[in-house]
Parts: sequence; structure tokens; C-alpha cells
Amino acid sequence: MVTVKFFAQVRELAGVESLQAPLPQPATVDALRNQLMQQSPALNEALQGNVLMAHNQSLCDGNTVIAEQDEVAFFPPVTGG
Amino acid sequence: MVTVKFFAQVRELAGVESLQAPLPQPATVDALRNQLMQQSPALNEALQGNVLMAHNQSLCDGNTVIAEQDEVAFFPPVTGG
Amino acid sequence: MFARVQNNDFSQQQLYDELAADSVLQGAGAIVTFTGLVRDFNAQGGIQGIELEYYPGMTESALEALLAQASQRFDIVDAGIVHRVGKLANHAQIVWVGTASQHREQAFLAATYIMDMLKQSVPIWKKEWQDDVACWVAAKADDDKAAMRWLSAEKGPSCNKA
Amino acid sequence: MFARVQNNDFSQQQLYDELAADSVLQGAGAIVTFTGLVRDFNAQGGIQGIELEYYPGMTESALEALLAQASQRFDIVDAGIVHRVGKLANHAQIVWVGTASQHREQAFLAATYIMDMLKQSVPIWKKEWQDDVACWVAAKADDDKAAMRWLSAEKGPSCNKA
Repeated sequence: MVTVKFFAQVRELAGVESLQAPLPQPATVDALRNQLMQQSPALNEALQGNVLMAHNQSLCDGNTVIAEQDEVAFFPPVTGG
Repeated sequence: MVTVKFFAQVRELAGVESLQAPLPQPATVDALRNQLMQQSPALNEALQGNVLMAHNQSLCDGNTVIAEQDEVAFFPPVTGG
Repeated sequence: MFARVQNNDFSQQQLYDELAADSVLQGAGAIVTFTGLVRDFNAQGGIQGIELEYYPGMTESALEALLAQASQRFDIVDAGIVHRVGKLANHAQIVWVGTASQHREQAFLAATYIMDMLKQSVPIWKKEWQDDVACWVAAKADDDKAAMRWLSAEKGPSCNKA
Repeated sequence: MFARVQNNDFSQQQLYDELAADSVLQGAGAIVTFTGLVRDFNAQGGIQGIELEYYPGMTESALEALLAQASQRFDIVDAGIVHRVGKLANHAQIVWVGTASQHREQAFLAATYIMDMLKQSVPIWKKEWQDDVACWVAAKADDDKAAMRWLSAEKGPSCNKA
């Protein structure tokens, strides 16, 4: 299983802060995103469009390979500062 | 007469902080500078080379026209900050 | 170097002193600070404060990574960042960045760089309160451009956006 | 706007507060400060403090003129300069510049501009103490270049060097 976290608008649309998901096949961030989008209309909406991704707390792209126990996060473009 | 002021190295070389000089002919800052340089070896050395000039407390060039009671200053390139 | 995420306000004097203390001993002659403040309006009119969400763990490491990048890229002897999160009133301090260098140009460039990159790569999100409704702030194209200016001078980022 | 020449030390917090107080009410979201410090060495080795001479009257007006130029050139809501003169020990604060703007880029540019132009056009001269001898510091070609970068973008200075 991997830990999935959501932040800001993505979290609000998903309706959940965090969840556990089975490791997808192939084991990439993009595959995880697709798997989650098929799981519910809320997740489908939350993960559409310009969503940033982090793998074990580092920004990553969709091709990044993930493993059991990893942490993946989805969130909108950042607006701090 | 015009008031002449010297600062930093120029002041030290001139050996004087301030003096009164008759209005030169023509009445320009360059003419004043030449008149002072002929006045003494110390002033000749002080006013040689890269010396900045101010007329009534604004940076100016040698062609600037001066009048009775004006203040003219000579000093090296600035090094504040 | 210090990178902090906190709810509490910060003191200009304390942060300046913290940065300057070691820096002067390392030959620093120039210290630049940047402070971001909550403005009391947006394009739609007056606002009543903001709220900042972050990603505990990642936000701190992203700030530390940013300081490390700035140190590598610019000739600075020290740098620090403090970013507040949670609810902040109009006019409150949001973020402080300080850089110390032997020469002023590098201190100015490093502080500009840190702010430009922070606005693009550090996971913090802003909501603005307006008439009892809190709206997420959209990322600005200007901020993307500011960060891209630095990135285009590099070999390419090691990690891309989706 | 404030421009001061003084012998006494200044407080980071007080100057920041003075600049920020009005600025936030005018929509400032970004405050940049620059502080110049006495370094304890030069190209010849360790030094024992510096001494700054100025032109009473002209120095103050030159600082005020510089603030006015910066306000015209950049989109800032406020700015201030404090420059110390007289004898200053190693590591002492020499100069403080603060700028406030709605957006950070203009605040950074205005502060950089003020420091670059100050080093070329404000009548202040620095001596360094080294082994009981005080030597005048020569103007740096780098500082001339930094100022020229801004001037070359103008129609031309209204007043030239000798």
C-alpha cells in the first residue's frame, strides 16, 4: 500500500486528506493517479487538470516509480510567499 | 567672492577645508579650478586628476556658470555605502 | 542557515540578528531582507485576512533545499527563511527571507532567487477571506515567469511538473 | 520617505517599523531592506574600523534626491535611507536602505538601484584604519559599472563628472 495525501483545493474536492491505496501496475505516480480517478467522481474531479505531484515529499513527475510504503501527494500549483 | 570647499583626500592635499576666492573670468567652475591650481603647489596637487565638482551642493561639470556668493566644492569620487 | 514554518509572528530584529551574528564573522558586508505582508485587497475588492495551508515535512525540506540551492548558486555566507502558516490578519507578516554576502549584488540576487523559487516550488497554499467566504488564490503567471527566468539559465530542472 | 545622516547606530526594528507603518496602508505587500556592514579586512589584510566623512547639507539633499528618483523610476509606495558617518568599528552597521512596494520585484529593484546610485553619487568618503594609519578607500570600478547599468537606460544624466 502507498499513502496518498491531498492538499488545498485538491483536498477539498477529494473530500479527504489522506488515504491508503494499493500499489498500481505499472508502479508509477501516473498509474496511481489514474487508479484514484476511477475510484470516485470526487477523486476524478480533484485530480484533473494542473495538479502537482510529490513522491516521498519531493516534487516529481508522473513517470516516477513508486514502491510499497511510499508517500505520494497531489496538490494545486503553490501560492505561498 | 565664492565659497570653496574641499573634502576627503582633496581636503587633505589642499591643507584647508574651505576658502573664499574671487569670481573668476569666465565665471565657470573650470575657471575657478584653474585659478585655484595656480594659487599654490598644494592646491595644484589637490585639484589634479579625477576630481568631482559640486555647485551649490549639486554635482556639476566644469562648464557650470557660477555667481557671487555661490558655493563650489571639489572632492574625490565618492566611496560611501 | 535556518528554514522555519510557524504559526507565530516573527521579529525583524531577532531574525536580522540571527543572520548577522555569524555572517559578519565570515566577512559579510551586505545583508538583504525581504518581508511579505498580507495586503488588505485583491482584484475583487477588500479582503479580511488570509489562511495558509502547508505540507508538514515537505514544506520544511523544500525550504531547506531552496537555501542549499541559493548557497550553491550565489556567493552568500548565510541565508534564512521563515514562513508563517494558518490564519493571518490583514497587514500581518507572512514570510521573511534574509541573505548575507560579502558583496551586495550577490545578496540581492540570492534573496530575489529564493522568493521567486519559493513561490513556485514550496508547498504552501493561500486562501483569501472575502465576505465570510474563503477562496483559494490562483497561481500567478507572473510568478511562473519569475521562476522560469532562473530555471532557463540551468541545465534543466531535475523534476518536472505534471 | 526619510533620508538621514547620523553618527549614532540605528535599529533594524525601528527603521523597518517606520517604513512599514504607512506602507501597508498604501497596499504594500513587499518590503526589502539592505544593510551595509563594516568588514574586518581589505585586500591588504585586517583593518581596525573605518571613518566616514561627508558634506553636511549636500549629503542629505543627495540622499533625498535619490529617494525621489527611485520613486519616479520604480513602483514603490515608500522608501528610506539612513547613512552613518564618523568612526565606525569593525562589524558596525554603516547604511540601511528600505523599500516598500505592492510587488516584490519593484521593491528589490528599487533597493538595488538606491544602493548602486548611492555608491556613485552621494558625497561620502571612507577611510580604513590599518596599523594606526588611515587610508582613503579608492572608488571601485565595479561600483561605477553598477551605476552605469541604470544610467545607460536613461536619456542621459543631467550633470556629468569632470
